[in-house]
Amino acid sequence: MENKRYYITDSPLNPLELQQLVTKPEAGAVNCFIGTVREFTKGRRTLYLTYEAYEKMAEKKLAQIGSEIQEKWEETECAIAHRTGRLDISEAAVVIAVSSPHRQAAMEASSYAIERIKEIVPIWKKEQWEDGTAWIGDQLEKNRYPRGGPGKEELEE
Amino acid sequence: MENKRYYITDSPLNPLELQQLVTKPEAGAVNCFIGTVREFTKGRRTLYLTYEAYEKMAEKKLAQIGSEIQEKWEETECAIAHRTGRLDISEAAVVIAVSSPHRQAAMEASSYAIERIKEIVPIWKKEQWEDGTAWIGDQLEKNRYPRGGPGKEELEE
Amino acid sequence: MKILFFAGLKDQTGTEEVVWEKDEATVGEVREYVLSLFPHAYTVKQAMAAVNEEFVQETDTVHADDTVAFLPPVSGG
Amino acid sequence: MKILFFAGLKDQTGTEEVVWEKDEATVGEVREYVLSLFPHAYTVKQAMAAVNEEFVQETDTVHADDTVAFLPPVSGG
Repeated sequence: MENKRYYITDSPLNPLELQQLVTKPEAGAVNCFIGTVREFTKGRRTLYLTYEAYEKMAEKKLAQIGSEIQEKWEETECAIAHRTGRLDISEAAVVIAVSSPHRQAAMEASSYAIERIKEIVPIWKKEQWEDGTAWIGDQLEKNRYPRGGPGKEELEE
Repeated sequence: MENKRYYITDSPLNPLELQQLVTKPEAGAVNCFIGTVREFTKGRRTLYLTYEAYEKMAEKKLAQIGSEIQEKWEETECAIAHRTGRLDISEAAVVIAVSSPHRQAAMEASSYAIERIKEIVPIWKKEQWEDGTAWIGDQLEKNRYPRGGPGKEELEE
Repeated sequence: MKILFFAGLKDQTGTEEVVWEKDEATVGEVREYVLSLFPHAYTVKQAMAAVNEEFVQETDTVHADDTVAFLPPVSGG
Repeated sequence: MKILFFAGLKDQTGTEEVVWEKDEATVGEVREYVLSLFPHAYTVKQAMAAVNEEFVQETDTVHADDTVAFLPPVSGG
């Protein structure tokens, strides 16, 4: 896992490790976004989550998001890790670290990364409630693929 | 320092500590922004920085920013630490951690916090270059106080 | 060709993967094949498709050595 | 009243603080007093003022027990 910038793992995520991967003398800002397991969603209590990934493709897609970011925001560095398996309340499911010379790029790029993860990275979340369990679908609700595939734009590397 | 959410310190900052301060079961996102010492600014090489603070007032103003955030973004938790003294390249000068139920609030609030720090928190940066040294003034360039004081808006708690 | 299922779709098919002995097919034909094997795997109808870990479109061709994956709407992050 | 200086302004006055034995003055009068003591401390002219760690305006009153601080444009973060 050492020095790998885009990875899926079933071990607890370490935000500090990702921050360090993107830190460099040219950077004046590091933004680190951590998606955590929330106990209540719309009043319903979650006991824990289970994440499943198409690991090989997911790592490719995380790296693709990193490339997109470096193209859109100059001189950024990026690292993204997503966890799989069972996650308890408050545990980190995803960590995104972006460094940049100036603060705005690091923040905008982090926001971009999490949106893209929810669009193109093959990872699925299963909620375990007190009274049941379910796989959660597209939460963005803006990306529907009625023809079974993403549009041309999504296909670009 | 334990459990204090808004503080000035001359010791190295620990982002993980601040993340943990804001983590709670209701949170689905934690955003952690780290301002680091950049080696080159407009082609000029910085050897190190020295930060000075009006410590008592700076901690009050950091706490004020936290209150503003909690008022603007519901159910957020916030922690901010700023370092003083000598800082070498890549060291963290400021760490802002914000948690919220949903990701957007944590990110927007982090961005708001860094802007506000540059407006109202009495902390000053001195650059040490190879050929000289200087205190750096208002970097936002948008907040001038020709009459020697901030406007009414700035005075509100 | 190897065909992979994930998450809710894996629950519906009851398997992680099947192998289809076929030289060539469009993505759409692979999707039809899956539905013929698992008529109740309705999620396959709206699943994204990937071949060798890249998104593909319905008319793209899948070859014997390829790995096709049907991906329910993702929910990572 | 106690008067505090920071950063570049502290370099100009050569001191962190002075005490002014005075019962009452406006912020503007304190500023004038500082300039009379340190004519070369030009940064005080554009410095923000705080009394007891809160920003104040030029016409606000400072009392004998108060602490006034003159704050050059800040550059934290």
